[in-house]
Amino acid sequence: MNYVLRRLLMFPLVMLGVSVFVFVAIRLVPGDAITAMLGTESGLLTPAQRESLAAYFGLDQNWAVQYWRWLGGLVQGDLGLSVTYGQPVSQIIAERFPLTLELALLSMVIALLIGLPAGVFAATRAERPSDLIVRVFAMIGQSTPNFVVALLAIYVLSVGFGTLPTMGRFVPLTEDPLGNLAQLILPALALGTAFAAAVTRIARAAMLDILSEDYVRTARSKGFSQGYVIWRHALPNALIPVVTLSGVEFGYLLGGAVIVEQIFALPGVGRVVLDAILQRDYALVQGVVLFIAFNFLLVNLLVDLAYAALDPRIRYGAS
Amino acid sequence: MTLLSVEDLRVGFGRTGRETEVVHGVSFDVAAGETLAIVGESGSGKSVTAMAVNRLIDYGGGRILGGRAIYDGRIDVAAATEAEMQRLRGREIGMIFQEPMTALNPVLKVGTQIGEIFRKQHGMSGRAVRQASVRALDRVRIPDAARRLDQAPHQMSGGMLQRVMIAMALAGEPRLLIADEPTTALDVTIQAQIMALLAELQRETGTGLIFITHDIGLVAGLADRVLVMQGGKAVESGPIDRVLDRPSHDYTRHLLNAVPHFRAGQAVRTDGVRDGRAPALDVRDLAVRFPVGGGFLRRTRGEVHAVDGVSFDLVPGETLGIVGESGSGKSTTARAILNLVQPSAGAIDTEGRTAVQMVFQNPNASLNPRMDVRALLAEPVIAAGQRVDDAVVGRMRALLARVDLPDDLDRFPHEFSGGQRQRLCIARALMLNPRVLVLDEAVSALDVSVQAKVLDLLVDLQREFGLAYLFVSHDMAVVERIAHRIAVLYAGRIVEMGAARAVLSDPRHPYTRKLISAVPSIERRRIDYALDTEEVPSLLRPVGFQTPAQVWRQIGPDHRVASEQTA
Amino acid sequence: MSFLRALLRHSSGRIGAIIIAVFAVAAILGLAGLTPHDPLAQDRLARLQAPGARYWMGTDLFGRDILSRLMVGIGQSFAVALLSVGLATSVGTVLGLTAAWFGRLWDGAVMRAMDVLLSFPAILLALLIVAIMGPGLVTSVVAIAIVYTPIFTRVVRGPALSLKTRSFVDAARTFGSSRRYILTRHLLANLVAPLTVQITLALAWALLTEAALSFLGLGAQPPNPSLGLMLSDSRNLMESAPWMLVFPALVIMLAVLGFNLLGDALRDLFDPRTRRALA
Amino acid sequence: MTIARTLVSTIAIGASLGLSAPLAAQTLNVAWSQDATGLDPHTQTAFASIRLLELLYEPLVRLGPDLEIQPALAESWEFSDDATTLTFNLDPEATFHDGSPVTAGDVKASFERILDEATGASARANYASITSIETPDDHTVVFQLDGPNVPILNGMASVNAAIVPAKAIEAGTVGTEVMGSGPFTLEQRTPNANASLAVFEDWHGGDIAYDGIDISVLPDETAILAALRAGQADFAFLSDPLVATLVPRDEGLTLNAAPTLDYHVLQLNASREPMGELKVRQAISCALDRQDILDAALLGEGEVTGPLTSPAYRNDPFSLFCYEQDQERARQLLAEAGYEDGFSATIMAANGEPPTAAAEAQLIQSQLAEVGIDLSIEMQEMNVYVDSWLAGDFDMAVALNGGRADPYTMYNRYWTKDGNLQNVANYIDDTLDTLMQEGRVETDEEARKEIFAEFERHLAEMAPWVWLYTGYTYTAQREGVQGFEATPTGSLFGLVDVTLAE
Repeated sequence: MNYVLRRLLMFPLVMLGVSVFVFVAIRLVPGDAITAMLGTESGLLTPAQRESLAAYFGLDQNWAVQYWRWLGGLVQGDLGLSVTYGQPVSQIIAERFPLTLELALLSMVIALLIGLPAGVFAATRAERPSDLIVRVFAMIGQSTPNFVVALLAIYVLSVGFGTLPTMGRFVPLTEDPLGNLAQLILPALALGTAFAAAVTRIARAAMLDILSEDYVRTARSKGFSQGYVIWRHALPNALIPVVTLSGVEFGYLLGGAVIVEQIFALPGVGRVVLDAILQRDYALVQGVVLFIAFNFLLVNLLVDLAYAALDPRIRYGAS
Repeated sequence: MTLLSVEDLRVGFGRTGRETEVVHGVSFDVAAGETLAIVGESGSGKSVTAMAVNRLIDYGGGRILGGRAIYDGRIDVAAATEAEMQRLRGREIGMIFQEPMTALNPVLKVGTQIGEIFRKQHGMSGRAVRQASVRALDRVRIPDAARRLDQAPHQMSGGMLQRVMIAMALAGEPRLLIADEPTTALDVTIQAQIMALLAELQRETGTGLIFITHDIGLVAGLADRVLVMQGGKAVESGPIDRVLDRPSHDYTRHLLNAVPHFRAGQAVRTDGVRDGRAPALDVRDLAVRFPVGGGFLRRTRGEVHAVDGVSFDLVPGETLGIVGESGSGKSTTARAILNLVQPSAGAIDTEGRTAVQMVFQNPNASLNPRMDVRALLAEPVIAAGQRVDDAVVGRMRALLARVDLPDDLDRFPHEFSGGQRQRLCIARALMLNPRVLVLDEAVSALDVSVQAKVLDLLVDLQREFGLAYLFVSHDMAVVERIAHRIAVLYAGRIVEMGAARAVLSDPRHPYTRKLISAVPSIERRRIDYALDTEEVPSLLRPVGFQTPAQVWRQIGPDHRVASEQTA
Repeated sequence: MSFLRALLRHSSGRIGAIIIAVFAVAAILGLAGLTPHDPLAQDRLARLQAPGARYWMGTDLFGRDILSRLMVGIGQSFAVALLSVGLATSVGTVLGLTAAWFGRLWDGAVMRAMDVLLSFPAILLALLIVAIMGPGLVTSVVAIAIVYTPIFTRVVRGPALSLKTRSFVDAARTFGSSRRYILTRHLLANLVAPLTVQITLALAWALLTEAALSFLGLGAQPPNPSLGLMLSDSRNLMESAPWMLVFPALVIMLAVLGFNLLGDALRDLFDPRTRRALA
Repeated sequence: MTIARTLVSTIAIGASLGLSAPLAAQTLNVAWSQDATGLDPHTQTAFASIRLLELLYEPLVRLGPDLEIQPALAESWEFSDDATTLTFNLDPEATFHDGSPVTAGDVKASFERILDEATGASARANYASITSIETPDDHTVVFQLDGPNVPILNGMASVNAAIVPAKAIEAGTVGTEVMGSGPFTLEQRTPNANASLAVFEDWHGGDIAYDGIDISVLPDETAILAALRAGQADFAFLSDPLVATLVPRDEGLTLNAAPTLDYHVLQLNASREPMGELKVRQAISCALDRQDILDAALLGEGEVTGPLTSPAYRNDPFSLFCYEQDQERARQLLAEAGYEDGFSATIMAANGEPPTAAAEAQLIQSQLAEVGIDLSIEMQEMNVYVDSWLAGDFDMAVALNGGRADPYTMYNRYWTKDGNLQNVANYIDDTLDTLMQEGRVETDEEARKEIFAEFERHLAEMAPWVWLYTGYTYTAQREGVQGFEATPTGSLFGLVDVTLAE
């Protein structure tokens, strides 16, 4: 069967699994839902009030019924109401997610812009000093957690330059693109360092492999220059593992956003999810985690499609 | 006129200043329109020599250490700069590689890979490129060329890809063409087509051709001159007839005599005995069908009839050779007998589970690299539920001695050569005293001179233990050496079967004839191969499809052929 | 032994091995209580002291010795990483092997379940699990193990599928070898190399994840030292007490770097292509 | 008075500098680290909520910079001679944000809502002595009390006694829609991120010199400092002394530290053993070095204090029971209680609230370990912490509790028998209850001080909790922000008097 079609059909199936997992997981979190919902006021409830509340929120039903209802709402874009925010979860996501997405995408772009050329450069100079320097940097980059990069960056800025990254009030992209970029560039760098390093390493390794492939030799036998051989014959093949990596790494970026948003005080969805988990805001955790997983899966679907575009073997289903 | 003159060429690999020399001073000339064959086994330095001629060796970690290679009397390739080489490659010296499947860029369309030559080397653009590309494919007799341009390499068969490769090599209109084992990865009938094409194109263009091969029989029909290489040295060179008929060097003689060459039934074994003894293996109406998945909901779209009603028997001491090309179902038949694939229908009668053992094609892959000889030989014993006691160890040592391996049970597979590993596989298969050995391409992965020795060993063992062999191979020359009887498999069915001499010397089925005529032979020199682009028919059938029964015609006492059907 | 020698000849393998060895010694000393100072003892007279003769890496807000705390922190991080990766390896190997061997429904069920787990960014999944189990070291172990199990399942299943079609497995089947024999002697034994590489790299990731969790306050609980917690404690003090930031940051980087270097070296050594080049 | 002052000062500045009205809207950018947890003025207890709600809602009276009672919605007020009747005259100019006037009916409805148990109002106990509320006309409210109760006026000076529209109560929209009478209207709010306030042009309290406030919630106070430095915030509320002390390093920034009424305290749960043992509690009190904890956790930014934090009622803390660390005595007391080998307990603290909580917990842990008490720390998220706190579900808790100007208002919720947080304190003591009641009815200032000094002495000796110290509240501002006056309550209401330079 057609590869693309199969990926498209798998998508809702895995999503369904993800939704079940999230639903069950959050219900395993200790603590009564009503207490978590009402906080200080729950102590004043009579048993009758408690029951009626449970009925109102559908918590009196068994999990299957609750899940079915939640799923029903989900299909209509209704993710429920956040207790801590007193707002619909969908609205919170709509307000916060663009920032997280922008942060992740910006990190990705930075990582690819740094990593790809660095990796290709290193591969063409394999085992020479310039290759070694690139590899050392990539190795260190890959070994440094994003929060360490973030903290060190803040430290260097504050001690070395007597300033701090502009963290204050978040400026949305639509309001002031330059101001927005100025705010996000450092978080994106912190988030993207490890990714850039990984791209460098994988691009280098792929390029090295490919440069010894028969078809590169064939291209050389046609009398083409090194530049043309790399650009036209090797690079399209080297992009395939880089694209795969980008799909996987996008998840790390979304996850890393939880920490980086916290450090740089950015009002993205990463911070929401951390707070929501800590504060047992069921609907919010369910909604946000599902939404993040949805986006992660979506990006991986796009990666799969990009794959098909890059590699005709996948597009037409090689034997 | 001499196109290329190579003198005392030395090539090495490794770090500058500490190279290991692998080609030790080779000299040869190639004239325009002439074909030079470089013959040798793996490690002889023949490919390295070829790669040195257009300096692609530079990109494989190698370097020309000395000597000269004067191209066209004007430029020494050995001393040329990379920029100079880029002007030579493609335009002056074209190259065809061994594996068409890997030599073409998998992510670029065929048209792109041909077109770029016209674009870059001939400065064409736009429609002209496409028209030139279509003409290039037409020239190598690729049907429906315009459509093929938009295909990706993996959508084409190996034979087609090699034609594309040739079209690409010729697109730069080179005056010298280097073909490095261009047919080794291909079926024998396809090989014949490619050889024919090369010969014809060379006549048309007057190109000089360096043809590199391990099969001296293959070049008999093509080359003007031969250079035999061994261990990085040229041991003999001269005109083809002189070298083939009056070899002066021992190694050349060895290649010509000890190595199996196809002799159309004249080299068959004569020790066959088929005197009504009870068969050690009896296969009746064997069928193997693979469902072709519908994908998501796994609805079966159809079935591939990989093996379709195959019947034969095998008596002790006898070898049945099953020959056929890729996709003919010969390996599936072998695997079905060992129950490695589930037969869909038919009966297989043997004398118990351990009575049939198998030797696989690739000795590297059929020995677990993490087990030593003792563990490897013990495995069948353990699997049979027996204890590995002194008697078993004794048998291990005896078998090792019998297959000419050192008496060391603690070695690991990587410490053996390819031929030794295959001997180890044979010893392992014999651990349980089987009646039948199924040998699936058992010598195909070995160097030609090693092949001969393993074949000799197999014959000896067969005599000693009264073994029955089911010898599955695509190589007619090898089968001729070992088989008493031959079954020709085509599209999942036996189309012709009988005594080896009868089938090989007097093939009756059209496919058998085509197959045998395609086999290269030392006897056949400078003959024209017929061009033929027919491909194997699809074996995909609707679910439940019953292939009509075959109608057999008896030709001789032990020789029968299936009638042509139009199914 | 010859393998170890080869590893030490490999440049990044040598550096990685040295780093890990040094850290392992520090970790063992830390866990055994053999630190220069009591990692929990508060020296009231030496709060926020810069690195010096008595406190080599300075002290924190409470006058606790940062070096001692780092040693215990490394010990805990290493313990969490080893346990969680061990767990993930065992479970992942069993799942991957059986999925590859039995195929069909079981394979589908296992791999879809892994797909679901892989649909969550690792940190997010770990956070969810911590929320369920409550913060602490045991939770960190379980959370990290669950996060990395799908990766090991995939790492095992892929090669196992290809090993399954190798001739030596076919050969074993023709002998009638038992399923267990084939799974352990033929499949598992040949997965040792990719698994070793993966385990080493996973240890690096596990260290990172553990540090991230404790950075968010979800790992080891105060006053227990943990690398992430020490870093997060340094945030508001980095201008006045930079050593509180620099040393834990360096330790995390170096530890992860060590495992990464080791993993790279192992991959090179196990890869037949590079092994030839190295020989 | 406030109106006049604000009006005069505004006019004066405008006139003296000859400024025309600024063309561009002037917005004050404010940053703080904790966001309000809800918008119902009656139920919110968190400082973060109060801070925001005080700008949106108004009580009848409010406390000035020196904790003196100032008019808010009430122009004037009067106790009957026997202190059992309290009459308020409402400001006739006062309107809600929708323009409808604030009437006596709204006041009555608001207090009835506060007194309704179902509301769960946090300060309900403060008003328990109200027996009836009369509304002779639209602008007069008369509270009948069940006995003399002077502190009730102080108790009403809190946004927890804010007046909300009667119709909002009927509609049940209190807490979801902001409809107050305060100086600002809530234009937009994203919880835990930001909020925009606009000046309520018709505010009866006077004019405000700028147009609105943009609030950024930056959970990391380092980020707030960064925002100040970068000019993204003009004014900030800080609670972490580690950060606050960095402010003066920048030339353009000013730090204001004001001593606060709020007290850092180690709460012991006397309903759990062995904290039920007096000697154990006393031992804990003796084992702690309060100044040392203050020095480490707050970098010394604060003062060791007894239970009473209001300037008028403060006493020398070191006259109280065991305020000097005495480990020997602590061990002896433990031994007497039968715990010579110490014991184990858990200590609960909230993440980031106050920011010093984790540090305090670790310091207390370390100091108690020296006398053999083995504490394990449970760090909890704020709302989880509050749940456990309200339920009295802890062994020990590190807390930063709110202070009030009047000791009775401050402590009757914990230390009277019907205090509504009695189950948090979990300690019942007849002496404390009696002293509280005496203090409530006493109208003579000196006599009240005597009573509460005795109350404080007894409380410290019984040690149901171990009082530690008060910190400072910090506000920081950029050059050009002028006129803010801090109060010990940590209120930001003073923002109404702020002027901005161009």
